[in-house]
Amino acid sequence: MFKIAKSKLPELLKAIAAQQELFLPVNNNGQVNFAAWFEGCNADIETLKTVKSPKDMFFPQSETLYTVKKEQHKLSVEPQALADQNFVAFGMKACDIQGIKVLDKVFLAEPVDTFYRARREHGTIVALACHEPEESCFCKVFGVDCAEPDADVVMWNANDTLYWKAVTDKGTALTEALSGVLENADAADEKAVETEQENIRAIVEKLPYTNLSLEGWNGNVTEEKFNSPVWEKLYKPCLACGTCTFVCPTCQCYDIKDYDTGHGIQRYRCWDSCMYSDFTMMAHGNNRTSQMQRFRQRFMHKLVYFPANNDGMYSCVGCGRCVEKCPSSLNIVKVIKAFEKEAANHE
Amino acid sequence: MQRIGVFVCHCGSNIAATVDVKKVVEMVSHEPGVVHAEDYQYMCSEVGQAKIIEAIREKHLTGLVVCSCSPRMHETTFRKTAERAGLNPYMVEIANIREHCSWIHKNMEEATEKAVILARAAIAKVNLDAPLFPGESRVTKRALVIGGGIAGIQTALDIADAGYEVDIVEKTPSIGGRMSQLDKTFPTLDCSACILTPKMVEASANEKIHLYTYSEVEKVSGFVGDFTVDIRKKARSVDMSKCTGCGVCQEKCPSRKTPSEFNRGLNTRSAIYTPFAQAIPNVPVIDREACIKFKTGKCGLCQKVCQAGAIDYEQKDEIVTEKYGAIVVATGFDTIKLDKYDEYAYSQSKDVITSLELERIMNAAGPTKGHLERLSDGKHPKNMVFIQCVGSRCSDKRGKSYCSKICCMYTAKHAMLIRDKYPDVNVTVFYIDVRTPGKNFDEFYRRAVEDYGVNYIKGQVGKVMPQPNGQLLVQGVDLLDNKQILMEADMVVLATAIEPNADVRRIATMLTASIDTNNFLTEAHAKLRPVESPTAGVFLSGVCQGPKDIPETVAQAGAAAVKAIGLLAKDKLMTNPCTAKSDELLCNGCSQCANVCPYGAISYETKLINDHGIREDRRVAVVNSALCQGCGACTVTCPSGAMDLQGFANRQILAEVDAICR
Amino acid sequence: MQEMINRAKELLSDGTVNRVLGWRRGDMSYNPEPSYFETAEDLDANFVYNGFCGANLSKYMIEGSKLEGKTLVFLKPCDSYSFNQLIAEHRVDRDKAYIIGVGCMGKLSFEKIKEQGVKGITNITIDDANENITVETLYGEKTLAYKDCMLERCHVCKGKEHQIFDETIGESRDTKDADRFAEVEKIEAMSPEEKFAFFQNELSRCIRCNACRNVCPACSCRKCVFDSTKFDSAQKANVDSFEERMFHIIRAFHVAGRCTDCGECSRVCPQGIPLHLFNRKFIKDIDEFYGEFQAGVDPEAKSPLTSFTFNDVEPGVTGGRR
Amino acid sequence: MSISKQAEQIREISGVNPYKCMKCGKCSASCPSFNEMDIKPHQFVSYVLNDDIESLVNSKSLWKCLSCFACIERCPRDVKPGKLIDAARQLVVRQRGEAYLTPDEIPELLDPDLPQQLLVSAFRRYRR
Amino acid sequence: MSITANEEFKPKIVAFCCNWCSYAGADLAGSSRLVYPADVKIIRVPCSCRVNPMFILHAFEKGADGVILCGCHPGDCHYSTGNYYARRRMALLFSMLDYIGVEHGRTRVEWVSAAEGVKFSQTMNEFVAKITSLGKNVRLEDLRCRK
Repeated sequence: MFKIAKSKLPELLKAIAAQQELFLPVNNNGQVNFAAWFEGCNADIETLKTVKSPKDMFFPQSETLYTVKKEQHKLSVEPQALADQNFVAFGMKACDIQGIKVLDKVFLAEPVDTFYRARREHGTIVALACHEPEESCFCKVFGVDCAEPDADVVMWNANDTLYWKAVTDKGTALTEALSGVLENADAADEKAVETEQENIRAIVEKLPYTNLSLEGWNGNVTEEKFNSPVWEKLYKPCLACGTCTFVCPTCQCYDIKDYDTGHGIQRYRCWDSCMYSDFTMMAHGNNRTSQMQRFRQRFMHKLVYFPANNDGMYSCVGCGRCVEKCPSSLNIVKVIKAFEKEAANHE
Repeated sequence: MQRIGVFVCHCGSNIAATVDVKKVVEMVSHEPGVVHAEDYQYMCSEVGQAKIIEAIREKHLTGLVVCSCSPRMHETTFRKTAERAGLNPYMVEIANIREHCSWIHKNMEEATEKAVILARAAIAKVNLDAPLFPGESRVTKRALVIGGGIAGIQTALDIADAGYEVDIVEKTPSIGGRMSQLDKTFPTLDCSACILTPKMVEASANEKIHLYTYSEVEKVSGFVGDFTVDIRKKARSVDMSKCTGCGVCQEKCPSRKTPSEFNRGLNTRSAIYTPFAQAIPNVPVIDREACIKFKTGKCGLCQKVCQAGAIDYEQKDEIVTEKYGAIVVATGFDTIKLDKYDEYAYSQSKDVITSLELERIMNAAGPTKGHLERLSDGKHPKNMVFIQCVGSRCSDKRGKSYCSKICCMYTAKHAMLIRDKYPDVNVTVFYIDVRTPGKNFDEFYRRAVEDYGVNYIKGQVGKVMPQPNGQLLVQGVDLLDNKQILMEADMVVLATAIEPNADVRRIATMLTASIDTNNFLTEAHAKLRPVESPTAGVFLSGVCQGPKDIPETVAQAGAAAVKAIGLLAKDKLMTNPCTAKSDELLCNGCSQCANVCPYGAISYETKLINDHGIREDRRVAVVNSALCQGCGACTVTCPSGAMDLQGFANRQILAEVDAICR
Repeated sequence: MQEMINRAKELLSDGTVNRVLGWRRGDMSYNPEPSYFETAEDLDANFVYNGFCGANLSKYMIEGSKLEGKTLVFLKPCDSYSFNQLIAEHRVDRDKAYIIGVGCMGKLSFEKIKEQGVKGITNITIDDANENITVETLYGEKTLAYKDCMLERCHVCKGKEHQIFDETIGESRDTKDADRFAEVEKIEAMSPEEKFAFFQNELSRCIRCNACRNVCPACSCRKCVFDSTKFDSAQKANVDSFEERMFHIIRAFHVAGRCTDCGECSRVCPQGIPLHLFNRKFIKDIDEFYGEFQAGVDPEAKSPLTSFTFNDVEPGVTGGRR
Repeated sequence: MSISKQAEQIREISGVNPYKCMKCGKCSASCPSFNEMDIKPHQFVSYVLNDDIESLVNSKSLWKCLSCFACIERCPRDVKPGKLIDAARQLVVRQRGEAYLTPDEIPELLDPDLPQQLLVSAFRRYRR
Repeated sequence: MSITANEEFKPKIVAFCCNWCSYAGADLAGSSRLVYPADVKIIRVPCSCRVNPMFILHAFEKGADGVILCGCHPGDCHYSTGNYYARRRMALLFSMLDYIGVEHGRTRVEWVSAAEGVKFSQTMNEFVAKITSLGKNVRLEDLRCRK
């Protein structure tokens, strides 16, 4: 294990950036999002949650798939080059990493999404344990341990020190390349990390949503949940915006569009939201017509369809972004609780 | 995808000298949708058009682009060419490579490149063109004239003369209007009644003209050629079919304290009354506000004295619904209220009067039987002061910003008449400018000065101060002399500004005709369509459109009649198909488009809409293509993009932009 | 709040209204949600009205107007402007609404609270005088001044007069302590380069989630032009910086003269973009060019973009000012 | 045509657009001090337009205007000659370097020739 | 692609002209052989009020360097009131473009009557000169449209 004084963070970042491209949480006018590092950027590892999840380092909000060029009568297709540069995703949290695992299930399953795979292969994830979990967090519900993220490198932020532990080969390689800035850790540091982990886990136990129950969502419940009258009451405040989907670390739906550049066509894909009225509006035209159906889709997907197809893995990771960001204060927790209450009323 | 043919014209050397037409043909042949491209010396010639027709037939073209002169020149020509070959004429677009290209550029390379780009833009537009078809609507051969003054009467007479039925709706009990209140008319000093009364009689006698007096327009629906109008016939309380107009009822009526509208409140009338002796119809009405029978239930004297048994207290308002092809507005004017002009002491002294009141005083049938006398004490005045521009040409909030146009002339008339009849009266006129454009007008004004000795002073009156002795002290300025003047007067006459009749707002709203900030009805074009309202089928006659004197009013009344006749003469109206169209699925029903439509072409319907499975009643905009002129104001106001303009659709214009920018 | 519940129950039970549109207690102190109530029990148990009820319920009345019978809707003073504007646009049915104007002490911003270093909130209590709020957290307790936690819009409040209501309940407090156009003026004073950099930076965070649009009572289109194919404008991603600019300019333009400056766009933006700066620029321009105009005061008034005078300013002559 | 700084100042202080004048003379017709003035109210506008501020500030009229506002009230074109003359007075006062007097400074500055009306006018102008 | 110093900058300019006045004014400029640069391309619209702010932004997106809108003089609109609405819309739009930092002068409105061929040509000459001095539009273009 290694460590570095937090005051030396800029040096550490500079050293990483000298090796590879570096993405990390950057504060722009009070809002923290993952962004490319640059000299003098306002790096912020203290803010627990970035506004957007870090998924767009692997699955960007929009990316070009190929370009068609036109000259006189001739058309030529230029494929888009895959990512071929190594990069570091610095400061990802346990829940977000779980989010990437959800995306892996989608994009790395056959047929493999080569754009995504290229980014996954070239990315090294340096995780940061959650020093001070917040009230909207409920990662434990989905089996995530935010004191011990599953990444190439894990860091703990305690005692004005960043403790650094390489976990995988990629992580070790990165660590070796940083030997100039990282100090070796000793037994006392190991102890400090254990204490930090205990502290974190103790706080997690106290979080208001930690004991949220997923009972009733596993097993063959598709029909029952789909036809429940609860949706009709629940969806009413929904504004049909895409905030929840765009801040979510696991939402993976995208749309494919063409852009006329005047000298050809650029085909690109961009995140889509199941909350939008034109979601899955394809040639047949028979997409979901009501907001209730669209609302239901999002939660059915996360809690029923996805686990049914992926060995029980929920596609919610409990990051709590939707809890904080929904303009009408709707969120997955309210959905789960509403069904719990409904079940209780029935008994 | 369309099958487009591109035809590049040389226009002799007009185009070909600066644009390499062969190169244009070569370049555009690669454009999407283009299946045919050729050039020719003169595309508009018989041979050129034959080439187009041949290509349409042989290559099964669905769209044409002609690169030639301005569409203002030959768009119609080529549309007709297309039609002859069986192609919808609206599938033709013109790329203007002459006026906008070859004629203004010298460098051949540059001009050719631009011509290609202009052609591409036209091709991009044709690609999104859709066939358009002009609509048809029928015409009801009957006209409505709102207002029974000289303007309305003249319009009705002219329309009737052409053989069409015409109805006049007049609010007051008699037709005649403002002109019937005048004593003499300038510049020839005919007696107003002598020239108006025959016209009134003619109107009432004409079998094509139907008079609705004491009536008001209640509701208007429909559009050009096919208006439906509800007319409220107010209860007259006198049976028009029985009344002989003997006038006994008016003599016997005990309620005589109501100020006479006709005499501008200078004297009173009975509760049952005809406004004036020559009224048409000569049938009185009962003013139910003033009538003792209606107020207390007792009296009924008129019924007792009426030998014809025409008095009917039970009569009720009646709504008549009629259909019209054209509507002429002739609502006329009134003088403004003077409550904001206290410096002239109008409200303080009976001897400060408006010019219209002076007309009544001078008139033999007026409150003083035509004798010039002070209303306060009945004395004959020695000194009279006329003040011009009272409330006219005022850009402040008190008055009107416009010139009322008639005051200079009628003041000269008044001054002249007074000096003529009463040479002992000194007449002074304070003026800012004397405006006399009109045939024999300036001569008329000069006669007042030169032959009749009227004292014209360039300057204004600042204040009129009533004195305890009943005199009026007038403080004014003589700008040419640069002196302030203080003079005593026995009477002061104010040339009060005129304004459109108060009802015009309500009527304009019903007709969806626009009015300006001064409440004058707006004409379709200030210069070229001065008697038409922008709302199709609505025409303007008289002062409702702007200040006018009698000859101008009569001329405009005739012009409005001709326009109405022109419309009524048609059996069917063909409409321009380049009109706005609303997509029901996108429309919010928010009414913003209707707010900017100058033609009142947009209305709203509540309709059952099936929006991808959601069925609900929605308020949606409907464009009446008979009224829409295709300006496109609504399309930009519509936030959802529901409203689009056929022939100039959003996507077409964007495609042109793309073609130019790429 | 109790008065509101009591009145709502009365109106429900006497059949005046079929349902109540208000705010439902959330599972955190700070997240009540807009909601319908149909029973007295539900109202007693779950109705809430406090500083966190910032959501403007006017827009919900578009759907509410389609329901059977009347809906009791609670409108804050600023919401009532929106309701009036929606009446002007025929998007809500006045006869379908029973409006109770509720008092407003200024509304709170969760973001502003967090900005003051608060983490792990477990409970928030607001004192009776609405002077302070006490935040209990996993990491200790903190007392914050109510004023410091208010939404931006409350600092430039248009006033606490309801523009439309059937009755009113509760008291209000004047919260205006800043000039509505100060921020706009600050930007106007920048050089073009600075202006460009400012908006480039702000809009670079836009994720095109459409929350601003969907919450906006003026953006009441059934289908937005940016969702339809009518203009070749169907876009939904931040592909290139142009699209966000296009979206926000056109959105502001479409609501110009109709925007009541309710501030919901800025409240809901997950990326904290001060979107009101666009709308307020248009409001300021309209005031300066065409005379003061406040949308939502008079449903009969003609909006500045659907009217004109003969002597309006010429485009561009006002531009280029620093 | 470029106008002098003084003329521009007068326009700025008075807020009057002299081009709006239609030369009707109603101001002079209303003026109670007309006979005492060398430059008449309706001429004020011409002096400003012709950029002859010198004559205006040296005129008797400057000190004869009562600021009774009759011309301002009655002017049909919103030209308000009274405001022009008031602005000319401001110019003079400012040139003397006494632009911002407090009321208690006034007594010792009082000039026996100074018309009371000027004081009244000044107070009116600055009463806010 | 960057503009090198010796490569002459040829601006792309879109001119929206109303059918009744300005388009006819442009025709008159043509028939009077009044020269203006070929960089100006005219799009015919029925009335200035047909021009949606989206068209203008779209033109910039696709790489236009300047956009000018010409209509009938206020008071002379063929449809009576169209240009009054256009005037308000454009006043607000241009002010907003200024506000977000687009160089002042990239957009312009000019009222040109059918008789003002000279004015049309002068306006276009001026506008092209202005845009040339401002250089390429980089603040409002979509980068994908660059070649």
